[in-house]
Amino acid sequence: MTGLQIAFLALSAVMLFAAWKVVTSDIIVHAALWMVLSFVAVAGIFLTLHAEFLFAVQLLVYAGAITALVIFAIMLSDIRELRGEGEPAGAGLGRRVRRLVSRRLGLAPAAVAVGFAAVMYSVYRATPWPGLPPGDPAPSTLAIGRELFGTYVVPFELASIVLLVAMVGAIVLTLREGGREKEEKRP
Amino acid sequence: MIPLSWVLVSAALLFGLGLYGALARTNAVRILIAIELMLNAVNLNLVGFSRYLSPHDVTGQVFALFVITVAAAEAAVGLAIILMIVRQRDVSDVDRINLLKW
Amino acid sequence: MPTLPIVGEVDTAVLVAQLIFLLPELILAVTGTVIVAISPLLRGRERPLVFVAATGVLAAFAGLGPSVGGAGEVLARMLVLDGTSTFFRPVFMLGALIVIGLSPDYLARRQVPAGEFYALVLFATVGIMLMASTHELLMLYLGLELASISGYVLAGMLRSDARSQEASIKLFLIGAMGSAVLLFGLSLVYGITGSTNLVEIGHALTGGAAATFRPALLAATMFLVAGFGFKMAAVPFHMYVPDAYEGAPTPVAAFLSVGLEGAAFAAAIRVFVTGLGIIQPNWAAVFAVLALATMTLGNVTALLQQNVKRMMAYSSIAQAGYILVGLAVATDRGISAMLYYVLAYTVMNLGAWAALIYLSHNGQSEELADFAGLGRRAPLVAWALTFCFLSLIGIPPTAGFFGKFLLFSAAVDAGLFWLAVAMAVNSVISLGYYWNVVRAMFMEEPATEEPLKASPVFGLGFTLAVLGTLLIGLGAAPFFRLVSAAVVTLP
Amino acid sequence: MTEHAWLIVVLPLVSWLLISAFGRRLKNEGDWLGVVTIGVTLVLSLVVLWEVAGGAATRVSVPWLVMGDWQLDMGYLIDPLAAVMLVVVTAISFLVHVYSMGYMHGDARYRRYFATLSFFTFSMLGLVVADNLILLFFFFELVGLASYLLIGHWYENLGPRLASLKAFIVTRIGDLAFLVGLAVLVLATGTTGIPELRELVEHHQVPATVLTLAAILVFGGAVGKSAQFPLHVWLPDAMEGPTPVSALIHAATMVAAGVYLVARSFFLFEPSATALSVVAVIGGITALLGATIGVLQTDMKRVMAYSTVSQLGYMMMALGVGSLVAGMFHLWTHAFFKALLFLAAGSVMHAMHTMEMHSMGGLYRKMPVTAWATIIGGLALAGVWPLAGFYSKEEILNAAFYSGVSGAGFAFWAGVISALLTAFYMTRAVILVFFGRPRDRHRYEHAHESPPVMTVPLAILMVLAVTAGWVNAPISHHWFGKLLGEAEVHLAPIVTVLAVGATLLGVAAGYAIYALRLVDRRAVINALRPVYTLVRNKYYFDELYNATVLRGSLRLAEWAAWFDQRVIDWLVNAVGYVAVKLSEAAGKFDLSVVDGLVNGAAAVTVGAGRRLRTIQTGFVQTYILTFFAALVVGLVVFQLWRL
Repeated sequence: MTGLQIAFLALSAVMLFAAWKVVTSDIIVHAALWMVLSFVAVAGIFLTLHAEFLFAVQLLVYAGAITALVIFAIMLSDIRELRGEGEPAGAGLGRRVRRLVSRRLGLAPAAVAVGFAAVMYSVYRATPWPGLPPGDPAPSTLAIGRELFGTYVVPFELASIVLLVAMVGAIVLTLREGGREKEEKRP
Repeated sequence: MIPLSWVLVSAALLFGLGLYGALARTNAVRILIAIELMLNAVNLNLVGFSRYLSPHDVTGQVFALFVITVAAAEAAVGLAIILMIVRQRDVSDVDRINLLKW
Repeated sequence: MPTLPIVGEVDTAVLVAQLIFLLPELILAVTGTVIVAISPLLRGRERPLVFVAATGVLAAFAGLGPSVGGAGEVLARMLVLDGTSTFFRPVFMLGALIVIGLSPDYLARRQVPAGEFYALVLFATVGIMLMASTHELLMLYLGLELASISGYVLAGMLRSDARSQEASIKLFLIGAMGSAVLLFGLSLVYGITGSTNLVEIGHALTGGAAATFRPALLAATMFLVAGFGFKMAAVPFHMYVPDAYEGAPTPVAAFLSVGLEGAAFAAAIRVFVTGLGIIQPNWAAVFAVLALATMTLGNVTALLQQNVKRMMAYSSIAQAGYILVGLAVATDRGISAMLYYVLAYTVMNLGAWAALIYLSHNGQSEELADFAGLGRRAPLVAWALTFCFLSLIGIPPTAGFFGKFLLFSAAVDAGLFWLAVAMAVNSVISLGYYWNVVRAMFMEEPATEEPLKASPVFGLGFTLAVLGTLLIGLGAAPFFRLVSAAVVTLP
Repeated sequence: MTEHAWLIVVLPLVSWLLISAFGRRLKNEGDWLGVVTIGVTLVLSLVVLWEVAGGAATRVSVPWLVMGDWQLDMGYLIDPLAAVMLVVVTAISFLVHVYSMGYMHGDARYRRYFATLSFFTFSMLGLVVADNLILLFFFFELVGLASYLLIGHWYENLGPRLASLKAFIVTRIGDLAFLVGLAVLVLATGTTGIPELRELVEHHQVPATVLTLAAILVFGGAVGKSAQFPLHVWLPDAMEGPTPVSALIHAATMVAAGVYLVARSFFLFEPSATALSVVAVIGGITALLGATIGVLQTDMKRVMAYSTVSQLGYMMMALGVGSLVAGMFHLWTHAFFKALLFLAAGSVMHAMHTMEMHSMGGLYRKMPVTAWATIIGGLALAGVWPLAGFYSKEEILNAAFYSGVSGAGFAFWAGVISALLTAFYMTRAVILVFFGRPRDRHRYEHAHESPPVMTVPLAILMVLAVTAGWVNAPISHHWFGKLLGEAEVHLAPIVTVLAVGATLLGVAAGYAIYALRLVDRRAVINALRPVYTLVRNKYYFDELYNATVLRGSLRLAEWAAWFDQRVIDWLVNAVGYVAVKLSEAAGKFDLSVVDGLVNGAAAVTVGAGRRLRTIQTGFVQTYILTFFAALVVGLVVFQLWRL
């Protein structure tokens, strides 16, 4: 087993564990923090796959920006969840069991999720995936830059419209009541 | 070298976890986080394939880049929607948002 | 610095020259941006923006000029000019134009920020137009997201209305999930074929990849079916649709039901027929099952609705079921019938929604009781709505009749006899709930005799939809030629 | 003229558009426009018939819709069959138009009525001349739509509303069969042109089984439109429409469309003994069914309605036993005397404002023209020599007598018995309404003869009801039959004896019971109590359909709702629900109570009975769960498929 493989497995384990904690932790802020760890691990995996540029983007956008957004939203939203009151409480093992079978954390979600993973695993097992192609991977940053402003310049511009829409949307939805409306009613 | 199937399987597991999170938790912010996990799984797929198709092919990485961009936009809109609801109804649990049914 | 082999090096000059083919989308996007920029300056006097938006769409129609007759992939293979895109781009613009015309009264009454509304409709239109005119998965995804994100925001635009909020969050959560599933499928397709261009994907698959990677390919296909099924409102991926349409502002629901659904069908044609044509038996079978489930469940459930807006949501599910027959058949005739039906559906469905918008901006809700006596209070609207319903049921000589007839005969032709019969039976079922509304309009006493009002712009939009339903039906011949030319053939 | 026959179809269309658009500004709301237009088409139709009788025939077909290798033509085919039908439709429609000017005078939607009448005529004429089955189907649907509008003309009342919907839906069920039959034909032959199909069938290019299947399915369409058993239930209810409309529907348009469809596609039936038998037997059953129910109706219009059902059965029977001529001939004669009967009934309605025969009586003195119209129409219907009905009925019975089709024997006896019953109930109706002592003094005092605009059409129809049969009698050398291509006529004396005997017996029985009161009505009813109840309740068909079809579809919907709500929710909640229940049994409040309250309130708002119609839970997560469950199931199925 090479060092790269070990690194991959370790990162993968961290990523999945963090994701598990994201789903199961009772306090939503904890979940958000676990999410950061999961994203960082994903970034690490990108590095093992020689995607340095994406590594950086993943850290900046996901682990940075999106996390900040999420935490921001949590702070602005449900105070009860911060204290862990949003989910059914209990103690010890009993709490865990209860949570697994409570109204929404039912068996059906688990069954669907496990079913999904199992099917995908069998699919991947049954598919003869190619090995690593010969040749050293080129540094990807330059190549991505060229592609982005060459072949993919139209999608690049399109993405900017998507961001514009998101901005307009976020503003229009969260503009405080009484801001614009009141102004409109003023003679 | 890392076998491609390792990448794919861990991506599938991550997707599955995200799926479980989306189904099992009722808080809208958590569902959003779970969706982000799923998108990360997709990115793992894309980057992994990109690496294994050809040493020079970066299409998958470019695709992943766009997925990240869109995910950020989506998260912004999603959080704005959640915020809007929380402000006016003081709930963020989706199982309490069910005026519309039948 | 070592010289690096760059994949897909493009000539900038060519790229710039080819931007002319993107003119309609550019005009729409620029119009949207301008509206966003100037609407804060108008301070509540946003009504004139409807003319800006409509002018933008009309200019975009004109901008189609250079693209007409063009063939092949342009703009570094990001845009494809062929019959299908020539067909769909104006259809979607027509839909957007009608929606814009129907909206101003509603927006004013319900205090929806009009500037943002028009801008988002225009942006979403850019998205759905690009979805229908690209072979590039990345463009497809971006177009879809552009339309979807605009849709999430649009649905929530009645900010203080709990139902609108709910529609928005449901649309968002499930939509984001649908996108994730679609993306997962796209990533697998990319991994299997090494390309994100549908033509290349088709070549790679016929070149042996389909056999080698069959398990993964089948899984990817299922992901794509689910992802597109979600956007098409196909059962069982439909469950968000009634809630989202009922809660969303009515013009938005109208737009989503024709724009997003239509674009999903357009994109699905490209992905499945051009890209995954080699495993046609597999996906066609799934679509056949989905078609049956979708039309039956949509119609049967619509029978029970008391809220007409919700009924229309189920009706659009049912209509999606009919359209799916085209994919289930997947012959040239099936696909062209499907295209024709999407066109017919756009106008007739918008015509039906227009009546709902009309009631709504007159301060009424959309319960069945609100339709009582509409035949007396607003005879023109009532008759137009009846006509659109006849079309949705499939009574000649409306557009809907020819659409159903074409799908029906395509299914028969392909040997899917059971599906054809199911379609016919379903059209009889649908009679029940449409008739409910017609009966209320003409045969029940109105609560008040007070006549209802509408602005001329609304009248124009409505007329466009109803005339379209009539013309596309009666003068079907040129439209038939159009869709025959637009067919994407199976390899 | 024949080559310009399209004018006949287009004129009513123009009239419809003009009345709809400008009627408000025209004199008398444009009624004269409709009358004049239909009058012109009547003249044109007569010219066409004249020319066709002289050997002219034409077919014009132009490509209409072309899509790839597929093409739909639009064209018209004028042959003797179409020419005869054109005359029937335009003549009846013209008289109904004239009569309506009096009958509908002062109606709130007078203009709409005349516009729709034009539209109805247009649809029917289009159907008649259509040269391919798809176009024919197209007009078939339009006829249904138009009759829906007309039956529901007085939509303020519940009766017309329900009746119009019933007509629309029931006939659409038949249309469904027709459509599927069309699909079979297209699949097997690749064409829908009537002459082309005939060519193919005559050259044995179509497999026999396909032909039988297609014929039976097409017949399904006719069963719906022509109110044949078991889809006859809509026709009597269609009485709720204005009486002139009933006359039009019963005589020349709606119900004739089904018979005409079978006649038009008769070449499909001819080679198939099975298809013919089906038609003959269904026709026989319908004839008996209509006649028996007609005997016990007390509403004058309903008597007429069931007599139409019965007579339509006759026509189908005639076609089923292989005689196109007999069927069309009866359609022809029936059109005149049935229109006469309905318009006369309308005249009575106009005077009495009721249709209940037990509150009439003695009207002969007040309304002699109407009385004579009913008497002549009744005699023609009963088949008394030398009135129209005699010739066509005799022709049918002869055809059945000589036919080799299995089921023809049944059809023959059904025909004879129906003849007896028909004579009986017509005698009964005439006596109850026009003779004896007035039973409702008040109404009787106010009764008066109708204005000339109504009585003149009656007079014209009276003449036609007497003479219409002569076109296929020895006196005209069987002109009608020869026109439609019948070689020679066999007439068995025994058949004539039986038919005349049955008719006379019927009349005599009716006269004995209702005029001379030789037999006590009650005694007969008591003796036959079970049969009486069964027939009085119209064999419980409506109840049967309510219990099965209506209930069934409601069940289906409820089941879908139940599935969505229960099963899916159950999947999510199953275990959790138990846990919640257990934990909260000791808790402060029971979630289910809250749930119950919320649901209860909702149930109240949407009305009782909607409880089970809850389609979706409203919970996002159940939606997501369904989505992914379907995805996973799909993935598994796909992978299994691969193996």
